[in-house]
Amino acid sequence: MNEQNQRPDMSVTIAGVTFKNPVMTASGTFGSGMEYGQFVDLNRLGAVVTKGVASVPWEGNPTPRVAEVYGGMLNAIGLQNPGIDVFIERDLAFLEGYDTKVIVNVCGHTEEEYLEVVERLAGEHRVDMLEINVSCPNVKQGAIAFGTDPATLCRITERVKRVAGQPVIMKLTPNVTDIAEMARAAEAGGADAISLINTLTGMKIDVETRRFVLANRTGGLSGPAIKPVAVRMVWQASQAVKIPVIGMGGIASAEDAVEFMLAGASAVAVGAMNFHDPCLTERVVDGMEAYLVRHGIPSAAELTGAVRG
Amino acid sequence: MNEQNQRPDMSVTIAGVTFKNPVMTASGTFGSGMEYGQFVDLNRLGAVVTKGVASVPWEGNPTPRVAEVYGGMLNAIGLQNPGIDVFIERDLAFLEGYDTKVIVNVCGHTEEEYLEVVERLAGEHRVDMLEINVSCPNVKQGAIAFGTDPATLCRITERVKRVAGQPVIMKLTPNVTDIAEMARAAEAGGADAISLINTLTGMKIDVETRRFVLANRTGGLSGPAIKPVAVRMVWQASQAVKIPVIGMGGIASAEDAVEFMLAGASAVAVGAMNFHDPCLTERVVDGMEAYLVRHGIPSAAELTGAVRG
Amino acid sequence: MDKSTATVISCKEIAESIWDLRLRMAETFSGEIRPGQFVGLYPGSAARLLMRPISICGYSGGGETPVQLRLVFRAGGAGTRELAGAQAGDAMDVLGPLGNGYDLDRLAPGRVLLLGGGIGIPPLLGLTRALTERGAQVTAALGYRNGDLFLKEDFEAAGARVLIATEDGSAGVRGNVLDAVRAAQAEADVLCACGPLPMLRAIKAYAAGRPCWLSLEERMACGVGACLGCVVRTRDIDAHSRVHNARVCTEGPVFAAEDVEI
Amino acid sequence: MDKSTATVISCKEIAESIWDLRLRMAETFSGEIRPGQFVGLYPGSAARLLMRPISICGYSGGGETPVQLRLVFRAGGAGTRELAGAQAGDAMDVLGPLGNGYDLDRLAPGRVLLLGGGIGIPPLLGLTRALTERGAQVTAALGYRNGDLFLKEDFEAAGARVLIATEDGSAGVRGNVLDAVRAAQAEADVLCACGPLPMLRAIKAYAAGRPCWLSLEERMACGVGACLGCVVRTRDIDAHSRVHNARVCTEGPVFAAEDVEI
Ligand SMILES: Cc1cc2nc3c(=O)[nH]c(=O)nc-3n(C[C@H](O)[C@H](O)[C@H](O)COP(=O)(O)OP(=O)(O)OC[C@H]3O[C@@H](n4cnc5c(N)ncnc54)[C@H](O)[C@@H]3O)c2cc1C
Ligand SMILES: Cc1cc2nc3c(=O)[nH]c(=O)nc-3n(C[C@H](O)[C@H](O)[C@H](O)COP(=O)(O)OP(=O)(O)OC[C@H]3O[C@@H](n4cnc5c(N)ncnc54)[C@H](O)[C@@H]3O)c2cc1C
Ligand SMILES: Cc1cc2nc3c(=O)[nH]c(=O)nc-3n(C[C@H](O)[C@H](O)[C@H](O)COP(=O)(O)O)c2cc1C
Ligand SMILES: Cc1cc2nc3c(=O)[nH]c(=O)nc-3n(C[C@H](O)[C@H](O)[C@H](O)COP(=O)(O)O)c2cc1C
Ligand code: FES
Ligand code: FES
Repeated sequence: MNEQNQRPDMSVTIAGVTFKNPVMTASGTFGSGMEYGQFVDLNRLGAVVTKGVASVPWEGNPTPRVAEVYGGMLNAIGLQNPGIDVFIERDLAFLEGYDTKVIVNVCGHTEEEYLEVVERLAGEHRVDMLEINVSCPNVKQGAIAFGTDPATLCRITERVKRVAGQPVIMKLTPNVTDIAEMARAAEAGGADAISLINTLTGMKIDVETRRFVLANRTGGLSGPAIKPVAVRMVWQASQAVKIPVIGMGGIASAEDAVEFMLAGASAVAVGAMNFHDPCLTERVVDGMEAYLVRHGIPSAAELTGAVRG
Repeated sequence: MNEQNQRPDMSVTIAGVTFKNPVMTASGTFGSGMEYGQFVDLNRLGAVVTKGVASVPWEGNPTPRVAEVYGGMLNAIGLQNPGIDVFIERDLAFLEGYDTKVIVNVCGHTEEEYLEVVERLAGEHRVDMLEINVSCPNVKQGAIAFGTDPATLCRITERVKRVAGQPVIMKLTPNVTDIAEMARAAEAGGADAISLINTLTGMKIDVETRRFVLANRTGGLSGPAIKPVAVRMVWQASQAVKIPVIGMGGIASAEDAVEFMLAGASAVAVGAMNFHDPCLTERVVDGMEAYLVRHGIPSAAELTGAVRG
Repeated sequence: MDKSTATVISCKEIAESIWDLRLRMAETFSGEIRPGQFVGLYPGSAARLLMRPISICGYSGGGETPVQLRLVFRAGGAGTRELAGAQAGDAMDVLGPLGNGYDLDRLAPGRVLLLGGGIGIPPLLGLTRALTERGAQVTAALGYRNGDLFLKEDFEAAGARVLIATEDGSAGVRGNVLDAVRAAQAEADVLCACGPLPMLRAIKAYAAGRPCWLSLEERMACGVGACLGCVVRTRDIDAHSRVHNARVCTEGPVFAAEDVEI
Repeated sequence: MDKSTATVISCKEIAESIWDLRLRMAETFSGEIRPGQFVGLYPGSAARLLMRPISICGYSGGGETPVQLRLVFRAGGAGTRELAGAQAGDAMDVLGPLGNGYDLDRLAPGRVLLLGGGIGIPPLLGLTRALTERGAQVTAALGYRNGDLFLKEDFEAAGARVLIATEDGSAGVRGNVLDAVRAAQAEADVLCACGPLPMLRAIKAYAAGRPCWLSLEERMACGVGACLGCVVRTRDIDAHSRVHNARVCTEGPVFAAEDVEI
């Protein structure tokens, strides 16, 4: 058949933005792309999603900030970042050189801080979308409340949308009773898309020293260990809303990425497993294309929600 | 030192019931002990916690009911059980022959069904404690609401306590925004203890067939993959209440069991990893004793909450 | 029954993706072994914690001499592919023997028709041996995808009359095992079958009242009857579960065809 | 820098729990290798996904001939114990070379005092070689727990004057490296130290204004500067992070003592 000899169409479109393929980087696991540029050709990725950036530089948490756990890791970086000015001057300028979409992940201690960053980015042509991290478990002053209360989530979404110059993705935390309700709240607030999952809150205690392994005591769990929870939530969220869903949580292979697409994601992000295999993002792109060819599926977009009863 | 030459005191007391050691079996992973009697000496366990039992026999879910995932498994057994009559006649009679505590796990579709089972067991001297499973993610008709709404949880706890002949453990689901709030609700309702975590809701999709792997679509995630979430929740819950906490979720070794105790548990339960190593419970007992000896700690009870800042 | 660590004697690919694994069992691997029983093989990867149920294809030893098992399996998914990588001398964790196995007294002597499809073929080999030893007249109808007729000679050596069906017609009758049985007009007093579900359904219908034993597969977690993961729907209320569900790992994997709703 | 698959040449225990691993690197393991740099070794277990940072103790080859690395590490936790089980011929995934390493031009020639404590000793061996080759006068003060003086002869062979301190006094001076340095009245223009934090703090104080370089350890996830897991508090605002934090894996692991708050 002629169609099967053609290369599948890997592109996907989310909120009017067309990505050359559905494979993105998960915020905070890929810097601004710079550090992984030596391992993968950034031009081959659907998007680079940057580390969360705030209005001013943040120190983050004391160390130890990371811990290994069975099939994954805990992190309590505490959103260290150089602040929006340096980010624009340096990181955004670096990404200027690449033919990939740029999604900037935004964090803040207060709603005003979020809005400040979003406003500053409004005129930046190099920014294709914004991802609002309302779900970081390591920020104590309020951010966790944004992510777990539907009314607050809806309100901050509305406020962000009012000042945003780019389409807005609300990034949801999995540490909630009802993810569908949170997805609907983001949609009601006008979000153009949602992404999930952020990390599950976890803890590790060293039984020899009888101390918390992380200085912050709790940290965010990520990696293959969380994939079944993430797939379930992506499925529930995508059933609950009409806006597109970007799925992530433990992706370690092209097959994992396909699983998220089948569950309802329009695109996917590779996170902690970049640390295990720094070339993973590119391998996922290649593997997903090979999957489409093997199954005679003409386009990646057709995978979205294609799981059968 | 003389103390260190003595064998440590492994016993723990919860709600007036003294267990010879803190190692229990997690409900649903050990039948009624019968099936594992060939692998471990049941007399060596702190308690056998039985598979959930309802007022009448339940068929459970269609198959496939189990799926393997990275570092764990999903189950959607759907609480198949032979009903309380057969349970008393057969399973309880079997346990009569053993010198271990018996905790009966109770399930129901409605509050009345729970109460019926609890009442039937009130006069059974072989039952040392009840564990009320208000958290099974596979029962759709209401049970999940018990487990995720504090007011409902408090009310069912009160009602169970009114008819119970034995101390009552409320078993909490991890699929909530605020585990501390749920722990407090159980305590407010008069629970003698709480146990956690039950399984995290997850999903697996077979990318080759593009179908849900479980007939029930979603299932409960258990095994080492969930341990960091479980330890965190045990810590948060034990900080929030004064009643004892029984910890579980991914225990695969004596060190894991100790980690739960340090986080705040007064006892622990071994679940899915029994399937990986049918002798695990006994190994955990031995390993925990060896740990106490190695660290010169005179009693297991001293581990509870002994993590240092 | 126990979980014990066996030693790999050999592991060879005998047809495409079909592996023949020989194990020397630990002394603690004990209990009577019956054809139709299975073992649980644990892949070594820490990502894969559940055992893979694999039927006992052949066995020897016992008593004084260590038990040796022959297991023939398809390396399909990640776990079985990992198991297929076993090298002579490697350690392998094994749970078993598991399940009920065939009740030989109800089968032999007499004319027994064994029907195996694909990876359902291996378990019938041990059964063939046991039956011919007991004077039964065994016809083994074996259904393959193509001309790669693994274990065929073993069945002949064990004393069975062998009928072959292949999907692509490259050997024997083109079609399935029942096509081969009909072509040969093979007669039987009792049937035993192992293979994919559609084949088992067809055989159940074909048996038409004759005693017919089916070896079933289901996803398993514990393998010992504790988790209730592996049930099959039963006609009657099951004595253990008290519902219309029997555990494949414990009450099975061998069931009387009329007892199960498949 | 790359993640590539090396081949194990040998892995031997040279002192209690101290292993000497030799690797033949893949061709893609490229880039200048400098003393003080490290690599990330990935344990094979699927339960352990993060690399173990291990300093380069020695290296050879490059250009036409394949690079060989010598890594000496303590098998303490589960991951390093797993790595210690490597057999000749095994494949091992390695990320690197990572980190900045020592700036040799700022050290040699001159009188360089190297101070290594415990498992902080191995990284100084490669440095010793590089420095003596450049005409520096190297004194290596090595602190051990007991008389099990691993690598001591290698330092001597590399041209260092070796001072020994042991905690139990079974060899050299009883005490720590600084006790040995004081006892020998060793003089130096510049100091380089690697070892536990309390030792590094003491050395920073002892250096008293002389140039002093410290090799730091911190928990790492990515090893390449992306995750911000491995930071150390800095005196000044860091050029990359724009806060008082520098990444040990990228700006380090070698820092000027006065630049870091330890
Ligand atoms: C009683 C019994 C006897 C069996 N005997 C044989 C045999 O002799 N030779 C043979 O090749 N196969 C046999 N099977 C099937 C064999 O167990 C599966 O092919 C194998 O478990 C698949 O594992 P995997 O690692 O390839 O697949 P994965 O996809 O990695 O498996 C994931 C999970 O699903 C389970 N699973 C997948 N397919 C099956 C299946 N068909 N049946 C049960 N569990 C499954 C696995 O055990 C594992 O827990 C038997 C199954 C049962 C229940
Ligand atoms: C730049 C650098 C160079 C190093 N060089 C050497 C060396 O040459 N020889 C040597 O023996 N050790 C060295 N270490 C320490 C070594 O990395 C740890 O001992 C090792 O990672 C512990 O792993 P594990 O599997 O034994 O412990 P586990 O407890 O299983 O480790 C769990 C996690 O914690 C991390 N971790 C535990 N201890 C440390 C530590 N001290 N530093 C950093 N991460 C840790 C592990 O990498 C892993 O991610 C170095 C560390 C760093 C940062
Ligand atoms: C080290 C680390 C840092 C992270 N930083 C951020 C962040 O700044 N903003 C954010 O929205 N998510 C952050 N995350 C969450 C990831 O983007 C992702 O949602 C999560 O890790 C689940 O995906 P994974 O399992 O593939 O890692 C971080 C995760 C890790 C591991
Ligand atoms: C197969 C299976 C069946 C279970 N059945 C029950 C049950 O009947 N009642 C209950 O309260 N919990 C049940 N659970 C949950 C466990 O008791 C335990 O809370 C959970 O699995 C986490 O522990 P683990 O990770 O050690 O398995 C079941 C778990 C599994 C794996
Ligand atoms: S596999 Fe657990 S009951 Fe059969
Ligand atoms: S380990 Fe990730 S920044 Fe250093």
